[in-house]
Amino acid sequence: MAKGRIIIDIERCKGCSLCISYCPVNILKLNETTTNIKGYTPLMSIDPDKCIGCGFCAVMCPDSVITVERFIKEAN
Amino acid sequence: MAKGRIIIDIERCKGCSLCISYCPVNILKLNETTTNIKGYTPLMSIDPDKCIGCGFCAVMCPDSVITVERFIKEAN
Amino acid sequence: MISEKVIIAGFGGQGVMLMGQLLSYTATAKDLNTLWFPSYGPETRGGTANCSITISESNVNSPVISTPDSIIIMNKPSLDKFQPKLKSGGHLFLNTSLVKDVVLREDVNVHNVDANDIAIELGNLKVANMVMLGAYLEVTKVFDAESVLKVLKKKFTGSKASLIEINKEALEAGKKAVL
Amino acid sequence: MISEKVIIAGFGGQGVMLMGQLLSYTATAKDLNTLWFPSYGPETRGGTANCSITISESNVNSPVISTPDSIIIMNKPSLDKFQPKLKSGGHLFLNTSLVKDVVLREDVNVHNVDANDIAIELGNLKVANMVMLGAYLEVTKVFDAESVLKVLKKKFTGSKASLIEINKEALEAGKKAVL
Amino acid sequence: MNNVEIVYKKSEGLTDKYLSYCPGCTHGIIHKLVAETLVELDLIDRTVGISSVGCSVLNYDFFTCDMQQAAHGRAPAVATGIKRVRPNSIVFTYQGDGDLASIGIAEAIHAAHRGENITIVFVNNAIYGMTGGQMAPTTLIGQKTTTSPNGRDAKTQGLPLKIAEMMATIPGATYIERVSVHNPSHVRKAKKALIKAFSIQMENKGFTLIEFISTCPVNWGMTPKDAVDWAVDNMIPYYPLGVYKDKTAGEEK
Amino acid sequence: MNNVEIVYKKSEGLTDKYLSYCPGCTHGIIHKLVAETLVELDLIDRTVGISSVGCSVLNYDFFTCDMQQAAHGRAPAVATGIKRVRPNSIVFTYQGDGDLASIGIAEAIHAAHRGENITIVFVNNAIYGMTGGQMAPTTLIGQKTTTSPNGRDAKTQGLPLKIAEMMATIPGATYIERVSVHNPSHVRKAKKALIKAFSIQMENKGFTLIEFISTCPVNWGMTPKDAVDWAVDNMIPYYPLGVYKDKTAGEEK
Amino acid sequence: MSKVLMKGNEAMALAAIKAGCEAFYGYPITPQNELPEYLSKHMPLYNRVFVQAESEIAAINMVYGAAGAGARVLTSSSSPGIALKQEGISYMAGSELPGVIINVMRGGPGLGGIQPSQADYKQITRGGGNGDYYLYSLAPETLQEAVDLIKESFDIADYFRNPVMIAVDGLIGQMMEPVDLDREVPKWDLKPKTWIADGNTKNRKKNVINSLYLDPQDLEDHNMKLKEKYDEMRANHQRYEFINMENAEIVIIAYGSVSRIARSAIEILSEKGIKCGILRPITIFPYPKKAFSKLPLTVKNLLVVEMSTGQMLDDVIISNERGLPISFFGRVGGIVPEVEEIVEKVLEIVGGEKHE
Amino acid sequence: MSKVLMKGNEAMALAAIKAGCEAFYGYPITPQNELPEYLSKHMPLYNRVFVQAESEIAAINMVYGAAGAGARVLTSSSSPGIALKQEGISYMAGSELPGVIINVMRGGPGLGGIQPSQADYKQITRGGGNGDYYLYSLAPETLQEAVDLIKESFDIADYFRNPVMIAVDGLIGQMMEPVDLDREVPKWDLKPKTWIADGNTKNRKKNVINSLYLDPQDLEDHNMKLKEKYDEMRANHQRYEFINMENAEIVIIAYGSVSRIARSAIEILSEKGIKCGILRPITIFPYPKKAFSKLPLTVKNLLVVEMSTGQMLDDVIISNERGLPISFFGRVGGIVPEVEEIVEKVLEIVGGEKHE
Ligand SMILES: Cc1ncc(C[n+]2csc(CCOP(=O)(O)OP(=O)(O)O)c2C)c(N)n1
Ligand SMILES: Cc1ncc(C[n+]2csc(CCOP(=O)(O)OP(=O)(O)O)c2C)c(N)n1
Ligand code: SF4
Ligand code: SF4
Ligand code: SF4
Ligand code: SF4
Ligand code: SF4
Ligand code: SF4
Ligand SMILES: [Mg+2]
Ligand SMILES: [Mg+2]
Repeated sequence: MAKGRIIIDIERCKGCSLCISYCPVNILKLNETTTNIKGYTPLMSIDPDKCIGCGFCAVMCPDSVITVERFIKEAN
Repeated sequence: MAKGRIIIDIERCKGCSLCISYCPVNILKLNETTTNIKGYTPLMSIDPDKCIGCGFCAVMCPDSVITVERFIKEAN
Repeated sequence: MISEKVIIAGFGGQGVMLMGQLLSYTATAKDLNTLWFPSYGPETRGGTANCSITISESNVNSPVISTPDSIIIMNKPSLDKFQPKLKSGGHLFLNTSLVKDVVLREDVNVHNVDANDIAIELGNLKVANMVMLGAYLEVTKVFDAESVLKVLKKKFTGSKASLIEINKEALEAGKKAVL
Repeated sequence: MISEKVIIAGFGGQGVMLMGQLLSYTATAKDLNTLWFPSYGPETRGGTANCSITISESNVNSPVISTPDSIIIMNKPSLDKFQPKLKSGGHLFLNTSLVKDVVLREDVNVHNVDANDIAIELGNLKVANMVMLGAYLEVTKVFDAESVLKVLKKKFTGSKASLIEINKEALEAGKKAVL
Repeated sequence: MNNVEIVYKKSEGLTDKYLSYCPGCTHGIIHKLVAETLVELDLIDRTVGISSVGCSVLNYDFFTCDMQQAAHGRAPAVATGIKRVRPNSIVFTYQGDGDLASIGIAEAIHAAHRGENITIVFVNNAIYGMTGGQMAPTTLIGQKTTTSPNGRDAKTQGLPLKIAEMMATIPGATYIERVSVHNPSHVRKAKKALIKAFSIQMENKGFTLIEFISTCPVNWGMTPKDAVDWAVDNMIPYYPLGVYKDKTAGEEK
Repeated sequence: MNNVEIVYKKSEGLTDKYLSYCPGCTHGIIHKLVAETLVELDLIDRTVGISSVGCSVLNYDFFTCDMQQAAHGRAPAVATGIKRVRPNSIVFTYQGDGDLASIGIAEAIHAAHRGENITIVFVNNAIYGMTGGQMAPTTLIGQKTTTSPNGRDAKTQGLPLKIAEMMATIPGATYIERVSVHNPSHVRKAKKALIKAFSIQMENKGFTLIEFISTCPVNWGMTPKDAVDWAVDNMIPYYPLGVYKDKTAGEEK
Repeated sequence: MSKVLMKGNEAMALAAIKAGCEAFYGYPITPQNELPEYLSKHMPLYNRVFVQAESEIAAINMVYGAAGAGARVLTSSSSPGIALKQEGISYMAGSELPGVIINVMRGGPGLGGIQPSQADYKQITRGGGNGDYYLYSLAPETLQEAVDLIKESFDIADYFRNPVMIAVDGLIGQMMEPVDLDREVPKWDLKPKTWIADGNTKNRKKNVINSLYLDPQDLEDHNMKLKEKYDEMRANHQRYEFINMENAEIVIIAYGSVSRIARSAIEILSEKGIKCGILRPITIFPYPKKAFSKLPLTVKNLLVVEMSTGQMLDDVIISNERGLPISFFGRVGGIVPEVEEIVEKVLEIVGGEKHE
Repeated sequence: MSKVLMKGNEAMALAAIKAGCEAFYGYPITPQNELPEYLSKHMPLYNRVFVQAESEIAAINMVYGAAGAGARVLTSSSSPGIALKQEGISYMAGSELPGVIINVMRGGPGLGGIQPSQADYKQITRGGGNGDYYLYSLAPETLQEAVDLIKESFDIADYFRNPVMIAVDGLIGQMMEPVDLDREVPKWDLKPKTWIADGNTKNRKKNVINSLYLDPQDLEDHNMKLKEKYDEMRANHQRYEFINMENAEIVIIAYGSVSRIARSAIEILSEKGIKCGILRPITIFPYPKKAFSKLPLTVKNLLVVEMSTGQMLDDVIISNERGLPISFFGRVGGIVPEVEEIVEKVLEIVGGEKHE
């Protein structure tokens, strides 16, 4: 099960692919099936369950497209 | 007897006294009895015979006032 | 007497400038008067861009085109901007791969071309502009595609020479799209 | 009605500017209108310098003096420059320590003052200007030396206060020189 | 379900405007760091930033603090003007390498010389991005640009200037560091440098400059990732990362 | 009688015009050295010198070579303009510290940056002489000037710039040395530095700058000799003499 | 308060302090050095800012910054230094920032000379920088007027949100005259500066100071807004003085120190029975065009006198709607016209010997 | 030779090479970047000099240096960059150095915008720098004319020993048109440059390039010498074109790209039966004043059209000795006037609806 998840603000994404290279679990790619309002092909996750919530993608995204959440196991 | 001599271009002299401090034999002073065309009190030598022709005065004069000659003893 | 005023508009990167320049180069090769003028939107990057091309046997005066004879529209914002200016009875070439579900004027000739789709089919999205150009040439007959291709061959030398073939195909495909 | 236009001229360093300023300060203290204007020669250093002082009960207009009522001349080049401008019947104060064997106009009042010599005698060459000023005041009666001295006292404070005495003596000596 | 912890989200120091930069340009990463730093140090509502002339000229729209747009190269003078009359405000400039290292080198040097209590965010991408890719003083030897079409030639165009190294010789400067944003760990280091710089300013300790190695995918003619790699392989060797001056560490005699 | 040998006379590189400097100002000594160097290297009839704005502005009348007067601070740009179109001519600038270190620092840095094959004669007298003694970037801490009436204060006016040190960090520069003319032996050393600099230029080896510690008796309010002593006691400790960069000696990796 | 004798440059400096000038940024240049020198000593006493910038360009950009942060701010220079400030001045006008700039003019072009001149008239009134903008430009003739106008100029700058230029020649900078520094000057009705970007956004939205408008329509709108301001200056803020104008047959048009020389000249002319008036522009932008329609009908000739080769002539020709013959007399390069020269020129004209 | 299609900036660059330009010094700025970019590639091929300077100020001072050394030299920039060059330009004029400066104008003031504009008319024609000087200023309307004038401008600069300004708007810089680069242009009668200071004094006395004259009389003499030059330009070197002037009832005055738009407008007007001529200034300094006296007597109205808020109006008013009513139409900030707008404005005037 996923340790975290990413939320992609699709309209901000410029489809630059930079984030993709930094995902340690390689679950990111551009969604070639769509374009956003600015004409860019935006990011998607191909396997959200694998996300470890490391935040690398978000840190490297120049356009602050990605929000990253990490799931915290409840104490009991 | 003098080992050298200095020739002072009086009209160029600004009476700054700089040269005076560098003469190793202390034979330079300003000639308070006269002023040159620019209104300055020019340099004079008080004891030309003592001049060793070292050139220090001339080297330090900012206004190229002084020509220095050194006497060369003839070989015979 | 040839006298054509066309505006080509789209996103930066869609090759609208090159399309226009090709027209002007071809005009020059044919010893016609011509003027190409670019205009970039207020955004530094990724904004809209357009160019105006005048081709004429007499002198070209105003570099700005208030009432184009034709417009080639590569994206939605460009349609909004230039459709109102098109002269009544003029030609509107629309990249319907990107511009869908829009209201179009009734007093102009609309030519729909799925330029992006056709280009992707040809193997390179980048030649969508040439698809549009092919359609434009076919309809307006300003030049034949041959003349444009000749210019293209002169411009695309060295490493770019390999691109001539696909550009040729794109011109052809555009032509067919409006047949 | 007081209306005096005087030009003071000499080498840079002879204190001609201060002399002129003292006159203007004194005028201001007496609530008169006055204007002091300096002019430096084209040379950066050691060239000639002069100032024009106008003192008047009415408004002072032109800051430049074309026809001075008096001129105070500290060196030869200044004589050459300003003697021709002096108004007929005006006063020419000449520092004869430095300016000798010169041709002087016949239609003006010449006052010879061996200012440098007198100053050296007083113990400080620098007060030659005050000697000239003393002579000027004595002849023209523009102000009495007392008023000038009062201003001087106000200006010379701190370390300079010790100089007041010799300046006073210089003014006196200048006065005597033209008695 | 699990609770969630926010690992990353867009900084409150940034407005909602879309950045005007080309896709994948690291100007955007540097913007985030500046914004985050100002928010974390609780400075955002007492800061005025100076937008300079370059691709970042429009960033007066991107930061949520007050902004003033400066003439090409003059941002440090503008910052000086502001800081001297509003010493309690935090003042930073954001300048490209054309802006700072070329036309504006005098203003940068003299702000440091006077020890102005400001922070310069210096973005070195080895090119004039905004005007379409001309040679900058920081363009590397052999690098092709629109005004060095055969690659920069040392003979006619000289050797690239090293700004951090040069600024570090200025007695008035307090803190000078060169950082890079080519991977998450360097992004973290870069942010540390910014926090240090703005903290120094908060404490009125003087002039700080952080040089960022940045990319220009469009004018370098590369994908964003290739550009980052090119920066690592080519720029960092010539422009080594590190602290070049730190008066606060007592390194300065 | 004895034969005579001329130990010293006015250089043929100087015209007969009286120098416009104040009595005892060491600008005059530096002029002599430049003139002598050009004559000794047989360069005087292929040289163009650039007069800058400062007390030395009139020196277009003093040297016997071609001269061009440059706007304040821009002499290195003017020199660049000339040298690029007349690469066989020898080109030097003569600049004060206000001219070079303040308004003209960008032009000096970028001439070095491009590796222009010119020589800069830089006269540091810690003050703006020509305009009546205002503070320069090189004015020492505590030094009184007409715009630092209570003595230069590090807090508001910063710490003096060290030009030779700063220029030495520029990869494009070939030779940088700081010299002084406070006594005959240092005058000799200073001339050696000039000979080295102009020789490098003759050999097309690039940018050279010689910084001279100089005096301004008038605005420092001292006799010429006291001024020289003040320079030795106060300036040289802050501005140490020596070679700061010498690419020709293979010191540069 | 009683009058004090002060050097022009120092009196202008003190006037700025009295006007509440919070900061000065400048760079040395003759013949205005006493102004920054005075401020370097006195600004700190009032806890105000004095910075000697590294250049004129840095200075004007510091002014731009401080003005953007809401401060009352001054710079001063002389002709070549003002030339260097042109981009910065254009920025200030474009960003609608107030600020006062004093130009103590010297002879040009290039390095020129250091003696008094009015050779920057066009640089000042026509905008030496890029774009459509103007500076409200005041040209005092006495130290008293210089002091009064400088005190008012900070208000004017704030009122219009536009730089104000004080154009004086080297004479005014260098002369000493008794001057009353505490004379009342008009106060302008100023709105609070809500637009400043000083960093303090605790209680307001962020502000931006900017002159960039990438969208042409935005830039045109902005230009039209600026134009309204200049039109308002032209319509309602021209200043001039008529001297001896009643029944004048000839009118000298002169500003700054030159008008003082003209004052002396008309005294002599009056002795000779010639009625000569003076039209003295106080604002050189906006040019006092209105004055020309108020010239008495007795006026038959205009004589422009300047310390330039005739830079004000354009404005006189444009304003001269009555089509009066215009003559010119100018001295340049630091030479100040003499009273007698002006008298002679007038005599030449009224004697009908030569009309231009 | 046959015509080639080139971008304006590149064609201008190539024209300079054809004119024998030996060196270019410049700094990047939109919308003229293609000009230095072209030269960076092509100057070395001809063994000529291309230097990207660190700033506009450095660039103009390099030009000053190279011109002093006797080279034919060029710089180019756009509005804010030209503002920065003012001191240097004043130096060139003061030192009587030739050189060609291209200003590809954009909207202002301040940073303004990057679209075409004519907002630097006053900066160009009135001298943005200090002192009494002017630039011979040419304003071509087509690429062909730009190329021809640039080729000639190097001669003109050498002839007058004065900088020449080529004033084009961003349209001309950015557009492509077919152009013949080898058309003959007038050759000026040039004297050998005996005054240069290039360092080579083997066979001549030393030369000095300088604009400093500390003695006011020397500086006045120098100014008078310069003035003669400008008077000569005014007297004998005005250039303009009359278009469709025969029996014109209204005349549009417009230069550069705007005159092309006016050309389209008068075609439409002629269809409507309105006789509209165009007076197209080719030199904007000296202003073609002479043209106004040659306007046919049928002309009843003048309409000035500019891409500025009306900067040329001063010159038109001064030149309009016949006192014809003058109207104005301008777009600014990068907006180019449209043909229809001009047509409408003319109709409004000849319809008598509104006179200014
Ligand atoms: C006075 C002036 N000169 C030139 C320009 C043109 N200009 C705009 S941006 C720029 C270069 C910016 O390069 P850099 O500072 O490296 O920023 P980047 O775009 O690379 O981030 C230039 C030269 C200008 N706007 N103003
Ligand atoms: C653009 C410009 N700004 C200012 C000046 C005034 N100015 C003349 S000389 C000088 C300072 C010179 O000082 P420095 O270079 O140290 O030379 P020094 O006189 O000390 O030898 C200044 C600021 C000027 N002529 N031009
Ligand atoms: S948070 Fe980490 S694991 Fe998840 S998508 Fe981003 S980079 Fe991949
Ligand atoms: S999410 Fe960001 S980094 Fe990833 S492709 Fe989109 S813009 Fe680029
Ligand atoms: S040459 Fe030497 S010894 Fe002779 S006067 Fe000069 S310093 Fe003295
Ligand atoms: S000779 Fe030279 S150093 Fe000696 S006093 Fe005269 S000017 Fe000064
Ligand atoms: S041009 Fe280069 S630096 Fe500018 S936004 Fe694009 S990629 Fe970034
Ligand atoms: S002012 Fe100073 S530097 Fe200038 S000549 Fe005089 S002493 Fe020398
Ligand atoms: Mg860059
Ligand atoms: Mg100095």
